[in-house]
Amino acid sequence: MLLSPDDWQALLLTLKLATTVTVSLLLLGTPLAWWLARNPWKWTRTLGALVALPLVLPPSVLGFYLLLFMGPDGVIGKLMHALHLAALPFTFNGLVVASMLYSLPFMVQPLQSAFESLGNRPLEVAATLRASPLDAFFTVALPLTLPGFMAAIVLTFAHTVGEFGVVLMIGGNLPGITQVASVSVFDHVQSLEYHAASRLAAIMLLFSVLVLIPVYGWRAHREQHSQHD
Amino acid sequence: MLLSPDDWQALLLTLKLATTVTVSLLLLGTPLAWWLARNPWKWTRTLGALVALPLVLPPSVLGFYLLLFMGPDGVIGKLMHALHLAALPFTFNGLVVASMLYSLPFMVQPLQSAFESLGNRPLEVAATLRASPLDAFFTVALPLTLPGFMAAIVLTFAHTVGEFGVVLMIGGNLPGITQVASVSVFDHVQSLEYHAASRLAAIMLLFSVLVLIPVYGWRAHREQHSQHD
Amino acid sequence: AADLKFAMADIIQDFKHAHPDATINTVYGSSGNFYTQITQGAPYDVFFSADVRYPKRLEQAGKTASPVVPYAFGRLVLWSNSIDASKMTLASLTNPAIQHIAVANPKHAPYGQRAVEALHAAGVWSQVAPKLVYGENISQTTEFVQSGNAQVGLIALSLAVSPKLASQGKYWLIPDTLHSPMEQAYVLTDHAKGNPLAQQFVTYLASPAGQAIFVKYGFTLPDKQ
Amino acid sequence: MTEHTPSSLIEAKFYLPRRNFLLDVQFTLPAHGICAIFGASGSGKSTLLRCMAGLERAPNGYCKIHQHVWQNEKTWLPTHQRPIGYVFQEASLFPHLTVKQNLQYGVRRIPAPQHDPQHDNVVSHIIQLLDIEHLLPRKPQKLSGGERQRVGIARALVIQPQLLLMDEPLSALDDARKQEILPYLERLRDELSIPILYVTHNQHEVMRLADHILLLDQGRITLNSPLTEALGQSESPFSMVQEASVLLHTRVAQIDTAWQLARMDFAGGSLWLRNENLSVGQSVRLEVLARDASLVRERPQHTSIQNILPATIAHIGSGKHPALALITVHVGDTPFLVQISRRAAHDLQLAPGQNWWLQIKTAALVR
Amino acid sequence: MTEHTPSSLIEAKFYLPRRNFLLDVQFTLPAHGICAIFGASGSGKSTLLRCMAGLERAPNGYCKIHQHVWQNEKTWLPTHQRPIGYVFQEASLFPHLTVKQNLQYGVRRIPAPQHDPQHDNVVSHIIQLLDIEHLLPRKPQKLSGGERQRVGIARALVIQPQLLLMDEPLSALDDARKQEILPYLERLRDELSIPILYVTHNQHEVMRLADHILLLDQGRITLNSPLTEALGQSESPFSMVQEASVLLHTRVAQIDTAWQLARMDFAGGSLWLRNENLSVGQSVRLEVLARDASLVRERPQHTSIQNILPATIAHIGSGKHPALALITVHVGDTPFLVQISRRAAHDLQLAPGQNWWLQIKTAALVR
Ligand SMILES: Nc1ncnc2c1ncn2[C@@H]1O[C@H](COP(=O)(O)OP(=O)(O)OP(=O)(O)O)[C@@H](O)[C@H]1O
Ligand SMILES: Nc1ncnc2c1ncn2[C@@H]1O[C@H](COP(=O)(O)OP(=O)(O)OP(=O)(O)O)[C@@H](O)[C@H]1O
Ligand SMILES: [Mg+2]
Ligand SMILES: [Mg+2]
Repeated sequence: MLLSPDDWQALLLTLKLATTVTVSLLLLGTPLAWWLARNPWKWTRTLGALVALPLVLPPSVLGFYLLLFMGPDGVIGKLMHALHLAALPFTFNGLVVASMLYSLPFMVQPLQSAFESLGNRPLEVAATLRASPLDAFFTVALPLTLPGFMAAIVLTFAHTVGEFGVVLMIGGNLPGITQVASVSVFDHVQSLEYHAASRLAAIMLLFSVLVLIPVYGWRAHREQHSQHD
Repeated sequence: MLLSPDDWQALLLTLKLATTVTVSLLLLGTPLAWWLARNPWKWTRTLGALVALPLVLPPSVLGFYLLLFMGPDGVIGKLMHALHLAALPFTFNGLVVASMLYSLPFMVQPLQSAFESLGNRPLEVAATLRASPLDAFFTVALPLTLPGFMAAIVLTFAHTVGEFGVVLMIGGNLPGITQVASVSVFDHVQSLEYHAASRLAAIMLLFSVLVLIPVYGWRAHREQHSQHD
Repeated sequence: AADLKFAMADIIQDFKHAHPDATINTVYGSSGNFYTQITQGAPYDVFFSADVRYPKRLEQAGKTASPVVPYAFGRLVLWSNSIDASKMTLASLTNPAIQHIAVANPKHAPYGQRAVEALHAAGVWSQVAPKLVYGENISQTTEFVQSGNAQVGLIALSLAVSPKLASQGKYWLIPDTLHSPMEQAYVLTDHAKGNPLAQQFVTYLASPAGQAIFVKYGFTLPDKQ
Repeated sequence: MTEHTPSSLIEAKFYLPRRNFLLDVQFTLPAHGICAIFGASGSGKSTLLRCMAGLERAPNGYCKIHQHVWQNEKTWLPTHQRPIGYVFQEASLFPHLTVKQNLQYGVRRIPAPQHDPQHDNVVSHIIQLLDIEHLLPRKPQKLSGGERQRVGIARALVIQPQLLLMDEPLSALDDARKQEILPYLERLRDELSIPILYVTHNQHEVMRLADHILLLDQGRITLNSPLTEALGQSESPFSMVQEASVLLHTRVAQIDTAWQLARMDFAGGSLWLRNENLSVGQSVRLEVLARDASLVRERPQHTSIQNILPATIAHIGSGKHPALALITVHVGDTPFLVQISRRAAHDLQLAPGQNWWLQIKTAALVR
Repeated sequence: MTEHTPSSLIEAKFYLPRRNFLLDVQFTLPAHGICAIFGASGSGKSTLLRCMAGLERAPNGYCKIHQHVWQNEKTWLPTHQRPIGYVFQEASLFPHLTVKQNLQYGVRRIPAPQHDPQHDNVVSHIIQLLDIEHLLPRKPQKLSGGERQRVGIARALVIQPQLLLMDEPLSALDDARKQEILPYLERLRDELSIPILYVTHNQHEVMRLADHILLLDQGRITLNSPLTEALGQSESPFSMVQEASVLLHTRVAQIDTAWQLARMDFAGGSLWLRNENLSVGQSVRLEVLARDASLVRERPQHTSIQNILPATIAHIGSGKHPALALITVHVGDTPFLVQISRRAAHDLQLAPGQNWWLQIKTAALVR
């Protein structure tokens, strides 16, 4: 085997995390981006810039603040407790929540810009053909903004795979639970185990390519859609 | 003063770095995104996914590899030496190069998707009105893909401000040269100086808002452009 | 090394008293990073590490301008800001009320490695292992405890006695018989060649005034070992 | 299909201010047949159609079709719940779907109870009629302008709407294609009794298709009347914008197969017309342009003009151009308009009550 | 402005295969006046125009205007270097610019040597003519369909191109607006001697504007000839797709101000026409539709028809419909076409050589 069992475990965990975060953000970010792009109030779109603010903080610092908020004395921690939910720090769910917050702009910004360029006409046509707004979203707006979705998915997925500052703080580096591959590579480098680090890094790249290329292949397949006469 | 002189220095350095990186990436990423979006070869667009790959590596690991490449024994280091150029590691220029590599996808992906949705017609019209391709790019394509540019600029700027793993590795945390605000906040947190960390973080957020909102205000001003009849 | 941060701040202050013109910049971070950076020509003059192995590796790589000099031994404590740690022992960590115990990453942080050794030696490893959460370094380990997410942490004595933490919580010193000695060392790098200030600084460290500061922050001096 | 009882009406009222424009209309139309919406560029035709479709929300508006309220103070039926078909002024096909998928898009979404078992036939008939079969697998960006518009029309028709809103559907088409599609629209009107609101700026299309006319001028309705009436009044707003003509409701009385001619009877006489798939007994509307009619005192013996009818001058009016006079004559009870030069009217000393022969060239009658 | 010597030609050759279509044309046209490109939907009209503009790159193609080679084996002039104006089939205004900025876009880019000092007047004249002054500050998405097209036309005109390519520019406009713009296009043609390639499917526009006609059918040229010739041949491909008519080149000989009539002389006779800003001596082209002409043996005395000319039957042909005959008659040397029913031709025993009276209604003559 090229990698230690721990590294394999970390890799699988990474894929699980990145997939969970990307899918969750797709579900959450799409309506948000839609609202930001199409709300008639002139400054709504500017609000969109605010979702990018968490990015401005260094990951581990953001992680630290999240740890405070999610801890037993933090707002979120108390809320979770009041709702009889498990505490988030040092759990996979905590990682998901933290990564979502940090990767949110990578999902929202490209989608927002794609939705802004869409225009009303396609949706109007869909409505005259009996499509409800939701139906029209899926059958018209989504295919027509596919390049934007691809950009959003690629950025979110790749960023979640590579991010480890926030993850480290919230996750506590627990093997099999919160120790993702990015942390493992980092640990290898810190321990001066350069060979192990390079192998894991190479395999992370490979996996990411394997995940991203099919997404893109699908897009290439439909490339002509985005061309106008 | 709210901040120590060192922190102010770091903040200014951050703004300088983020601005330099954003502007350089705008110059570099725009033609790249244009080529990726509009090259007729079907799979070119898929190549676009590859620019996202550096993201997959944890920042400090990427920084580690960059350091090896740029160091005296690395490929780039030797090349720079052969060209009688100053070595990159532990210099501001080194930071710029490293941050550009790491933030490239945030510039390229949103632009690529915006260019893909543009269509040929506006450029054809411009050509019939005597606009050379470059002229048409600036006077037609750019204004029509403004939402994409905004997304790209916001993501790139915010990410460069917040990123510190790569920066720490390549820059070496030299005050006034490579010690940017994100590293300072990190240092404060590491030194358990939470008040100083929070103050600096808050001011970073504020500065970023001040930088990003005007960009967006401009966009809100022109919002009606992206609407079609 | 983050455990040195507070002691070093005092030392530099004193040193500057003696050398008013000297400018000294300190950079704190992980030994692994510094090792890589110094091998790639980073402009650092003196490299302090909580783990003597990193300066030694640097010496092997031929990037040093002096022998590796041990300056202190670090000590490990149990620390908490929510429970009275001074009344605890390692055995109390098995208490079910304690859900998370913060330690530094044993893969590369010396405090983490010694913490694991101590837990083994105390015979509580198998019970507490599932409760461990790993900070990347000793600062993060402390943050886990400070934020209340871990009830107790195994951190550096130098941090526990520092002005930042002394008022926040109490500690119990883990007997140094439970782990191998944590030898800390420094080395002058290639870059220090031709920089007399670097030599002056390390000379000051060995002076009684310098040594007193180490002691104040809970370090054991090499000759006391 | 809804019966067209007199109560089958389209009632609407919209007030929609825009920066440089105000749509302010209130009207009641019969909810059957074709209503032409006619007016200059920028007069608000498209905006009115958009209000009907629910694409534009005019507050305090009102819209009721066949007793179904689509909009009033309390109700707002969103566009996708209105059983309409809409042909946009620009074809607006979905660029990500093939022509076939564009057509299927609406068909798939027809509510089940409205689904007609014969629907597949209808669809393939429409496809054939608009000659788009060979385009089905293509993407819209690979079509010519006229092809796109044909697909746009087909897409609105295949969903079998209860109200068809068409915004200049034929203006991108060549005459031959127009002539091919017009009969189908007539059939839609006659057989399916779908009411159609039809925006056009082509007078021929109005004459050919419309039962009713709504004239718009700067966002206001200047005329709302059955077409026949609008044509009768020589001073109505419609006569001011169109070429003078009358509309005859005729019946095919005889077919001369040798010469491919048909005799069309109307109240007061009959006209010969070239036979184009007519059958005896069929009702046909004929437009007779005033400029195609002429008057002569004595019936000419050897003339190529086949239709010469005895007529009584009823009224002498003026035409749109100062050189022209517009004479109303009666053939039996049926009025005709004759456009002649004022000089001729003067030279011939025309006066109401005189009897003249009305000449109409066979060939000038176009269905 | 370029002289139109006989050598002023547009020569082109394009071969452009597409999945379901092949454009395969080679032609030489006079580089002055208006050349109508006529053909059914999908016949390749827009594609041909795009090749001329350099928007479509047909390999091994050839394109030369006024001795300037735009495309051959070695040369390829990109679109923005071709001195053309292009009106797209869909107006295609820049959505991010106001109407005014859309107009200025091209003006700003006119190469300095081509800049005409009187240009500002030209621009404001064009703006006035197309009645878009009040639209100048608006964004295109706030315009109606017809308004957009008018701006699109203006945008192509204001850059004073040396070749104007117009793709169905008027089809979105109402008749009144068309009538207003047509004279301007005529003036462009006559005064500026800009050659215009004009895609249309409206026969009236062809008659009114074109000097030359290019007929396209499924990507191939089926006719390339001066319009007058194309109309003369009753069996030419053009007569198969259009309504039979003749084009007369006339001169205003007399104006009757009392009756607002004008006498138009042509070789062999004269016709009365209503006077619309005509002045004596002016050359005017008249289209006389075959369906507006009739024949009568004896000259009628009291008739509203003002134009009755002695004519000799030259040829008896058949019309497009089996009920119709198409008679060629000569008035002096000028041929006219008369469309009558075959039954009338038979009943009247028409034969070449006979002398009849040709009747043409004044009012039926439209410029
Ligand atoms: N981009 C394209 N790719 C493939 N085929 C195309 C493309 N554009 C047009 N076609 C096809 O080429 C043929 C000619 O198209 P063109 O647009 O030149 O027709 P046209 O004569 O302008 O018709 P219309 O009067 O309807 O505008 C049509 O059959 C059309 O479907
Ligand atoms: N979205 C809009 N915002 C503001 N004004 C508009 C908008 N759309 C159209 N208008 C204006 O409203 C008026 C009516 O437009 P509308 O499209 O209804 O005209 P129309 O009768 O359909 O004309 P056409 O025959 O040219 O299509 C026009 O003056 C137009 O400029
Ligand atoms: Mg309209
Ligand atoms: Mg076309």
